Amino acid sequence: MLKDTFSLFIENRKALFGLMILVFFSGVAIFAPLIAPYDPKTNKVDVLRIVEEEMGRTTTVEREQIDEFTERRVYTQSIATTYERVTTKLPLNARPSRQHLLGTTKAGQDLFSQMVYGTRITLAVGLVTGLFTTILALTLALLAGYFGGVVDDIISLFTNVFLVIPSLPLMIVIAAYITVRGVIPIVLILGLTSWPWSTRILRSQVVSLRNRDFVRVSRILGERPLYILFREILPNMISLVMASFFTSTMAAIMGEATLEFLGLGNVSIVSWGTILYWAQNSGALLSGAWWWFLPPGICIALIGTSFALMNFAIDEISNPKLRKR
Amino acid sequence: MIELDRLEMTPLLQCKNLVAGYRIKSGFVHAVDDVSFDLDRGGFLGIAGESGCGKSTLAYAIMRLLKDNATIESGSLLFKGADLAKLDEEQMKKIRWVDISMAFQSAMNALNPVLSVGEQLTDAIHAHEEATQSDARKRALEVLKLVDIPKDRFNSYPHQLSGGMKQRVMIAMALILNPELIIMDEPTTALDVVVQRTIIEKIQELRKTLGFSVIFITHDLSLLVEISDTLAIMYAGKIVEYGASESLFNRPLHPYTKGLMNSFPSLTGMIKRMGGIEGKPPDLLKPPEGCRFHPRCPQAIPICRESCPSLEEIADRHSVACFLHKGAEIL
Amino acid sequence: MAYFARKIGLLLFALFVAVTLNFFIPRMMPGDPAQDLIDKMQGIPLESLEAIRAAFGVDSNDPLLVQYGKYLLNLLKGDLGISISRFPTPVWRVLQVAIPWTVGLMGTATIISFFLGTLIGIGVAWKRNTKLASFTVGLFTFVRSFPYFWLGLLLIYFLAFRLPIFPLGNAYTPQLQRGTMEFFFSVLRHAILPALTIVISSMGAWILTMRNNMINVLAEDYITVAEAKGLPLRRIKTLYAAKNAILPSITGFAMSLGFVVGGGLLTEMVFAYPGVGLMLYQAVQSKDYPLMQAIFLFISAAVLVANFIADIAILILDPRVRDGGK
Amino acid sequence: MNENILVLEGVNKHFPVNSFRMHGKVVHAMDDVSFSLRRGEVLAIVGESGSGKTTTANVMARIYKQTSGRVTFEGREISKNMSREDELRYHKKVQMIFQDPFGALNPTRTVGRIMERPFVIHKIAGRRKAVEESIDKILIQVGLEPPEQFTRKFPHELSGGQRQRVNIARAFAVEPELILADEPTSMLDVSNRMSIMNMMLYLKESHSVSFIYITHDLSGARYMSDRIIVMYAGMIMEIGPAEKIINNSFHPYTRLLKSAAPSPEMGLKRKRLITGGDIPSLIDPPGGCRFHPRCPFVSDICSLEVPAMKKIDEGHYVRCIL
Repeated sequence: MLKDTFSLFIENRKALFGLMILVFFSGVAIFAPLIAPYDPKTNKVDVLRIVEEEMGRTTTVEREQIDEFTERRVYTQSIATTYERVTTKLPLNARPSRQHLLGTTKAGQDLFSQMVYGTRITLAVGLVTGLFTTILALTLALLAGYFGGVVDDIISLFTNVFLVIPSLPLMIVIAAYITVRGVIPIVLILGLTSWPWSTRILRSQVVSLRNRDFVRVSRILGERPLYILFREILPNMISLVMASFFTSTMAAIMGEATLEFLGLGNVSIVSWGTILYWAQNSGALLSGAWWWFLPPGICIALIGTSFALMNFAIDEISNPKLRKR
Repeated sequence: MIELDRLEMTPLLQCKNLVAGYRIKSGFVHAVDDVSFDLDRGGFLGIAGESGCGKSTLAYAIMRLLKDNATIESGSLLFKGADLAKLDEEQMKKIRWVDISMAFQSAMNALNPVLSVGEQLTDAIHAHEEATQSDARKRALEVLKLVDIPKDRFNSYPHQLSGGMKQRVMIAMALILNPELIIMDEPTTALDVVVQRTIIEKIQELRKTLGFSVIFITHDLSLLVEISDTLAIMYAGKIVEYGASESLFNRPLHPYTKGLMNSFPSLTGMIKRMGGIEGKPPDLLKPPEGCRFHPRCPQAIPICRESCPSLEEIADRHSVACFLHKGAEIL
Repeated sequence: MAYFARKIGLLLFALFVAVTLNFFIPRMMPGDPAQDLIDKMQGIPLESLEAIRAAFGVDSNDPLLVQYGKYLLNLLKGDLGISISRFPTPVWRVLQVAIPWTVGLMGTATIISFFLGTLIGIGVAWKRNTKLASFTVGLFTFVRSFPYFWLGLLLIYFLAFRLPIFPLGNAYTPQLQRGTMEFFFSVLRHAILPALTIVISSMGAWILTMRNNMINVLAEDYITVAEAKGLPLRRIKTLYAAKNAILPSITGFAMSLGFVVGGGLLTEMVFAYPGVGLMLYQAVQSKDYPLMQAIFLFISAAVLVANFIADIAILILDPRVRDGGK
Repeated sequence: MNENILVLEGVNKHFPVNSFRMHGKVVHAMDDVSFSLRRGEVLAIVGESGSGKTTTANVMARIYKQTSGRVTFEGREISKNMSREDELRYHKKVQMIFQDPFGALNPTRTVGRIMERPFVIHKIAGRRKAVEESIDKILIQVGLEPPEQFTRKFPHELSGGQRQRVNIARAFAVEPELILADEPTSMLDVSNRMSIMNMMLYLKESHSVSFIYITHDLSGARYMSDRIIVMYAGMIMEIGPAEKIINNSFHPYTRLLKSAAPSPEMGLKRKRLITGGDIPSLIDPPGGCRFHPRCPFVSDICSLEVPAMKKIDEGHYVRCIL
């Protein structure tokens, strides 16, 4: 059954396409150091400082062998060439070129490298939050299904309430109070504001499965309630759990980008959201630096599309009416 | 006068060598394969068979309501001189519901939940003729009365009606344009026995007064034998036995018919061990060679594996497609 | 009317939860943000500090529950506290200026987006095997994944910066006299890009939900019956298919309203549109906590009311709900 | 041996209505249901949908707990709350077969995995090898041969009839004393019904179990059972030996059922009893005899009070004032 679902999933063109996008970005994230030609954070000023330091050190080594005049000449020369190299390598606010595939920022950082490294944070935050949300939602759903009655009523009441309380403003408010800036608070904020949707869907599935005949049969056979919950009901929810994971991840990636864009995350890390934050705050828009804010948005949309496509595929597999005939 | 008589004599619907089915990735599914039958004016034809034997495809083919990838491949459906299989959509639209209407298996799903009973009845009128609101309403109330539904239900919504009432609304809807033929696809299967009987008696009564013909499709042969004049037994897309109901009930010839007759215990007769039919219907994508029933047939002979018997008339109004009866005269 | 009572109950309870969250979030945060703020703001007027103290119950010796009670009481009196960044204006007065802009912009955009999206959804489901339909679905699957603020940036860049057709931001040209025709057109012109952002971004969701609902409904028996009855296609499409398909869509609309409103806030921020969204952004920047919380409350209330309206729409459209059934 | 294996005395099952408007009201799914089942007997419960027959089965299977009344199994009263051991012991003796053969099988498990659960739970057959042998044996008994071809399959790879055979096999695996079969053939194809019915009769004999057979089909009930109970709107209307219920039916509802059932052997165009109306609402059941609004022989008294069960013959009781 699982194998069947999986092969149906792979055979589905939408799913395959979505999966390919995800695999592509995962590859980029994993092999970021190999792909990125530059350090994503290093800007022109940094490079100069480093070069100077390096130079200072080499010259002290060389000093013992070379006379003062030569030393001075070599030193100034190398400073000059390095400076030359640095300015050409890290131009400020440069259009895309062969050296800088996606141009550079106002501070001279290589945007291609930033995008490549940014994939790591963005994807990691998305997947971790997605997982966190899904586990939270699944736990609540199973609790509701296991205890039923009052517990179920309370869980579904709060699910319905939090579903209609707008999550983005809530996110912003919580984030504004948090003094620690970083990835973990973001994951927590996103997770704590986005569980209701998944919980609602998963809960109704648990409740409907609980009333299915095969669960009744298990009870008549004398199975223990926990066995029924985890071994009979849960395996039948795999596709829905997957769907909710995809949706949560997609929402988390959006949410992360939003919070980072608003400067409510840690603006010193490199993610697609912070790239947009810096683009906005450096007036990239009005200086015509389209290369600065265009790629992050497109990549977010691509990842979003990838999850959406995989979700369609799951829908189609579980609801034959939607299949193209 | 003679002309008129001739017209009266020709059957209302003549289905000749109809082939219909649907295309899927792996090929063509022959859901209706070379089916022929005649339906007289005012006649009641029952079509019986297991699920997946092509009964519903046949009904939808007659209505020309086959969905998406399903088509009529060949054959003809002569209805009052016109071949339904060849009419274009516009011409067909004029026949649908006006001449041929349909009652569906589950009235629960066949009625639009967000429109009132009245709206659903009258919109059939408005779709086919110029009629004022009040005229349409009057006619809708008339047909509701025919099926014993009180006037005040005109403004009710489907969910406010019981299962039996919904089915009667469905029948009223089928009657509203006074058609000559009503196709009924398992109209009573979802209902309880008592309600089912009430509705069937109602249909019979109306048929006598209004004179329409019925094609009644169900898997419940015991019911069908009681209510229809003519019976067609379908198996794997083909009609295997065809004839007057009494004749089929008293003397079933095809082993499949015998099996079906043996599938319901009798209510009052002797209790005897019944058998039913072992196995399951074939996959219509690749039906077995020869007679399609031979893998399940208790009386199969070698020839059954090689060629497919054709439907032949053995006695008056009684045909069967089986080698066991080929050429043999039934007295 | 049981339905009605239940919905009102849920609405009130949700409001209560929002209010409670509003009270407890600042108090539950690690490291007392209010004290932090007070420490940081050594130079500010004493009255501002008092406002913060009052808002957070810093230095208050009352137990939490008493503070909560006072807070609720103040809220009932309409007292939302005093804005820190615009001291000593009361928060509700600050909000008052922003609300009409947001309600106007987001209300219009959301309604346009819902209707347009629903119509397109009906269309693509009806002709779902055509190339155009597949293309539309594919396109909006992609577009739906754009962050609102990013799409806003894009539109500003192309339609206001490169091709200066529309203004870069704000809601009107400040020099104009209010109440004139000219002012009105200026408002309209300023609203187009932000509205477009909201419409484009949120439309995809309605298109896709409506399409799915339609496809499910089109497989129902009553559609086949309608075809068999020979009804005109238009009637089948509207009264038989769409009227049924739109019901779950409205529920979905209500559910994702919070999301759309969130997107709308971001849009305002990007366009410097003087609505609640921009105000929230400024409040966050200037750590004007009372204002920020009031905005959160306002938005929650607005979304809850919108939800309630959607519930009433369902009540009108679905006879089953009217009878208190499913 | 005429020992009673199961006795129900005045059992009621009321479900609270989960709706604002109807708050506090209940669905009278079972009212004053009393009967006994003898060891080795097949008792059929016949009724239309909404008659309470499935609720009765579910109460006996302890999926629902009765609202009031006594259920006694093998001489011991089945209390509402049981210890885990008692629960297990009861379930080892009472098994149920459901109407929808597909719904009763977990779609994510193979037949082999489904079949091994009863053995594991009730620690029957012990070793793995022995369990496998027992599974094969019972699969052969229900006609799934060769068993190794089926144990690896998933429910969706089987036909409807095969699925129901797996369900039956699972129910018989624990060697129960009592089988509750809830319309086991109504969702199967006509051609399969008889073979499943015959198989159940054969298994009932060979495993010497008692059987409650629930159906809406009077002729099927007659074929399967020794005695028949006719239920209507949550109450028993008539109870008696199968042949007496069919041939000397007393209650108007039983007569109506008989008249409505297809029975071509009685002549194709015979006159029938006809009635209008539907099964009444079980939230506000009609006062008096629950059948009186549809009864062709109704008189004024019928709406006044619920008639008591009356003995009209040996083992033949009826709830009617006539």
